Amino acid sequence: MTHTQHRWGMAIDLDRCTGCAACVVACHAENNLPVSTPELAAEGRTAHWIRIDRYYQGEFPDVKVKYMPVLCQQCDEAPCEPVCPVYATYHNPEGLNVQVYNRCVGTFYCANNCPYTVRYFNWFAPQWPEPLPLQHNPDVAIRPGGVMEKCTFCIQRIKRSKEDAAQEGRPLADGEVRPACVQSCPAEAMVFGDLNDPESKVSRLAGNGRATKLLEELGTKPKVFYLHKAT
Amino acid sequence: MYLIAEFREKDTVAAAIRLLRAGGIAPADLDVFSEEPIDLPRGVLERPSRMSLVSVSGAILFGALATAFIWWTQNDYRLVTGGMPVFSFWATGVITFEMTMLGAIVGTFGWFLWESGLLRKRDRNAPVPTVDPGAMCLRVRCRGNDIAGALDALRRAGAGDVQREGEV
Amino acid sequence: MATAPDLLPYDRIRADLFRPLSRVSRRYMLATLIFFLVGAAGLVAWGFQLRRGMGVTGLQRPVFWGVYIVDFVFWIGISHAGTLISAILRLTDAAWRKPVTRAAEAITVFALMIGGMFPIIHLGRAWLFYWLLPYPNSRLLWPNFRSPLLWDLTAIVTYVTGSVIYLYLPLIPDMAQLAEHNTPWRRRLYGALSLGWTGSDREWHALERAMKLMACVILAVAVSVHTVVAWDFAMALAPMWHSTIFGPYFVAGAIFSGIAALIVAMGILRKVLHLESYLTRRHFDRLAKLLLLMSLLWLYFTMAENLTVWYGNEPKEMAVFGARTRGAYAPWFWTTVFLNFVVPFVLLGIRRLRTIAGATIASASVLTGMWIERFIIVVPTLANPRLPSASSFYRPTWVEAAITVATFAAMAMLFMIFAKLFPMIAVWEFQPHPQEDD
Amino acid sequence: MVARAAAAPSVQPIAYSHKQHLALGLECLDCHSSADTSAAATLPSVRKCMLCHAKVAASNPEIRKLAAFAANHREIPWQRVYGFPPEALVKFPHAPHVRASIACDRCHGDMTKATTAELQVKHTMGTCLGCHRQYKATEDCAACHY
Repeated sequence: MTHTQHRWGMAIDLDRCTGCAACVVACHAENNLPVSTPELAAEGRTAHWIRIDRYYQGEFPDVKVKYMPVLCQQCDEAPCEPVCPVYATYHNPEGLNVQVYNRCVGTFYCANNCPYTVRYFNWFAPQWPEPLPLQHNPDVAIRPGGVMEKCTFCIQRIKRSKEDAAQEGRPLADGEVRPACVQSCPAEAMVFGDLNDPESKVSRLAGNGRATKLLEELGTKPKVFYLHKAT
Repeated sequence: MYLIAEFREKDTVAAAIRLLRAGGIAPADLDVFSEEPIDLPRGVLERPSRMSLVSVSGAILFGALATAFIWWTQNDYRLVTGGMPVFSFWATGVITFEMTMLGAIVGTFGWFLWESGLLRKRDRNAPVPTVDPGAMCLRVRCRGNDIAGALDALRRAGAGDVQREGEV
Repeated sequence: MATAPDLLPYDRIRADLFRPLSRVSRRYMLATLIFFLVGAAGLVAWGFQLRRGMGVTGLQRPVFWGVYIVDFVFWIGISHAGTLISAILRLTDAAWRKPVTRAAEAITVFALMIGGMFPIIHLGRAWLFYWLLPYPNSRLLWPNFRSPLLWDLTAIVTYVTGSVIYLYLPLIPDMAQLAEHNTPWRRRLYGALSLGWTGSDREWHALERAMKLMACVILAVAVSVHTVVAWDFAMALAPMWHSTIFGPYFVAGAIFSGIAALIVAMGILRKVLHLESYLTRRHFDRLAKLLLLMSLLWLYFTMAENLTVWYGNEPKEMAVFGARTRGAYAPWFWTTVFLNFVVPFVLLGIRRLRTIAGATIASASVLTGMWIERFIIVVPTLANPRLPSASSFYRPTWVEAAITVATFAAMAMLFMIFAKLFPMIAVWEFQPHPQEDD
Repeated sequence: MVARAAAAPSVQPIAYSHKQHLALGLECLDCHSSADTSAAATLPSVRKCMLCHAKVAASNPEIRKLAAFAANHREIPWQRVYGFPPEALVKFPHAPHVRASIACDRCHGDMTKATTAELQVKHTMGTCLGCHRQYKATEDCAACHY
């Protein structure tokens, strides 16, 4: 069995995105994100590892809306990493920007230094009204209060797929790993895959002329590619 | 034995020390006691000090150790940094600087305790004069045959009151 | 002008400066008790925060740093009262500094102790703060020395060590004198702390040499400490934080608020301990001029910071600039300008107003202004991140307010206890001989 | 907490002896049958026990307890000995370790001498990392913490 070093990436086709937020809901369910109340939401205590940013063009009633799902961009040169004093956030060999909840002491520095504002903090110990605790995903940690968290590219699904492939003694196929957001997108706007494999769908989309990166000018080298609207 | 002479003026102390040293008493046997620091003229009672050297050495030592420690820890458990260096001198230079300064502080303070004699084993039997505010006391340690000469020197310099303490 | 201290007889200096140590009045006890209770209330608030979680603060995404970080920067700034002022004045041999230095050095130590607590209060899991220290562990994991927070940690450790020694060294001769005639427990305390100081010329030589060296080192450390505090912000990619000017800007601001704190402390000490003949109008006048200079320097830096942003007109930075000068945080920004520039400029610039009272009022104004200035630096940047959809507004809660107030009470309490244990003016530095002149 | 409660051998509902079964030639995987294919090693169902014990040593008082569970269609409430509490935020999959030919006793001690299940090896992060270093396995934090 040859060991291939993966480098995970994602492409999001903004031409296909309808802003339906199915990815947001799927992410909540998959990754054990706590549910919020209106009062807590008003205090800014909500967390969504993926959010839909809306950009409006024009004056009412002639308004065009652009939707943009924003998740952790898994930057190659992530600004959040060097500032963490305890190495709670670092790069893993597969190019993921990992957040280790065990190690996090909650200095908030990573979140301040994230230009995409995609890091979320557990302001309180998370709580779910009954019977929601029964639907917790056992493959994902229940984060304690006081730690930072963010999109993991559904690392538990990556692990599961790699494990399945290893058990069957075959290489991982392109498109086999599907994060919850990708799986749930009705418009199939999101594609996930291995950027090290030049034949993978995501690699081909990343090379597409429409592909751009968010706040690319900051030099963070994100691994999420946005395919802009063909106008 | 010890001779203790009380003085009121800085100049008379200086004169007494000059006379005593001319009479063959080593500077190590002389101590001036006062309630505030006194500046004697150059060449009267110089105490060579290595404090600056110790301070600089402490600084270099701490700085070097800190840098070595950082290099070792960052390389001991190598984490992938996604293109950024594992060990970067510039990114840890502040720590090197602070530790350098800490070395200087520790060196200075440690050497102060040593050189002032506060921590060193001192002659516990040596008498410590009680100094009146504004006055100065000169303590002379001398052996049998020097006593007469020293007494004479102190009187000539203008010491008010000379006491003898300790055995001959 | 009054050169009274130089002419005062030595016995009287000793009596005047040692007197406050031997008497504990009812009013003193009451004031200390009140400060203690306010401080304890802050601890209760912190306990509440530890129990419930950081959600009891007003922090919210994306404003992850708030009042606690403001307090941290503020107190570290105050700590520059001592070392910088006393070290600069010591190195330049300014004789008028003598009655001022002890108070300044004490402020430094206490402000650092208080300021150093805030990064811990601010942690999401404060009980794990020791993970920032490099200690051997079974996980073989060490802290990340590239993080500016580790820079902060080492800088503050060095600064605390240095300033405690810097306060302690000139206290030794005073404590040796205090050990002579005193109540038994005090004799034991001062005797142990003065390490058997006899007042020999060897000891004096070593002390003076050590103080010279320490003054040089502490100066470099003090500048670096506040530069590093500034770099906590400047190293981040956030708009208007990522600025080259922040290092010197923060150092200047720290000296500014440090002098103000010193003048306020002196104003109070003078009244309470009856040190009118030691802390004279001359001292206030000189410090007031220094404060005025720093006020102008502050204005210069603030102009330099904001004008370059405004002229450059970069959208992300303009969002922050707008929030500061025209938007939600504008009242605070303009209050800062008023308190930090207009008030001191008028009170200290006009000679007739530059009295002891005038200087104290201007200093109190500067202290308030500098706290708000730190707020203006920390919050609007975070509230206006690069992706505008995440923008937000920050409003502190009672927990943050309680802890902030408590630290001021703690400072007062520590200072009062210190004033009862040690003479607030270095007795031995007063040479009663008239040959000394400045 | 789980580990401490189970440390005393008497808390298990049935005094099962690992020593006795292993001496008869049984393998770990015969009962903990998922250890080589999934994350959890799994405990055998009471029906699996009864495959043998319907006949073998049926008069033993402990086996009678077993038979009672089986007759009532209830599983035996074994007390878990190994495992990480949820707040430890650790994921441990058995299968990759079995695939890498790590012997069971490396983490569970010598069960041929053990009677009732007991915590023999204490698992800390140091234990895991020591072994991972020795076998040049991954030292990526996200290998276990996610």
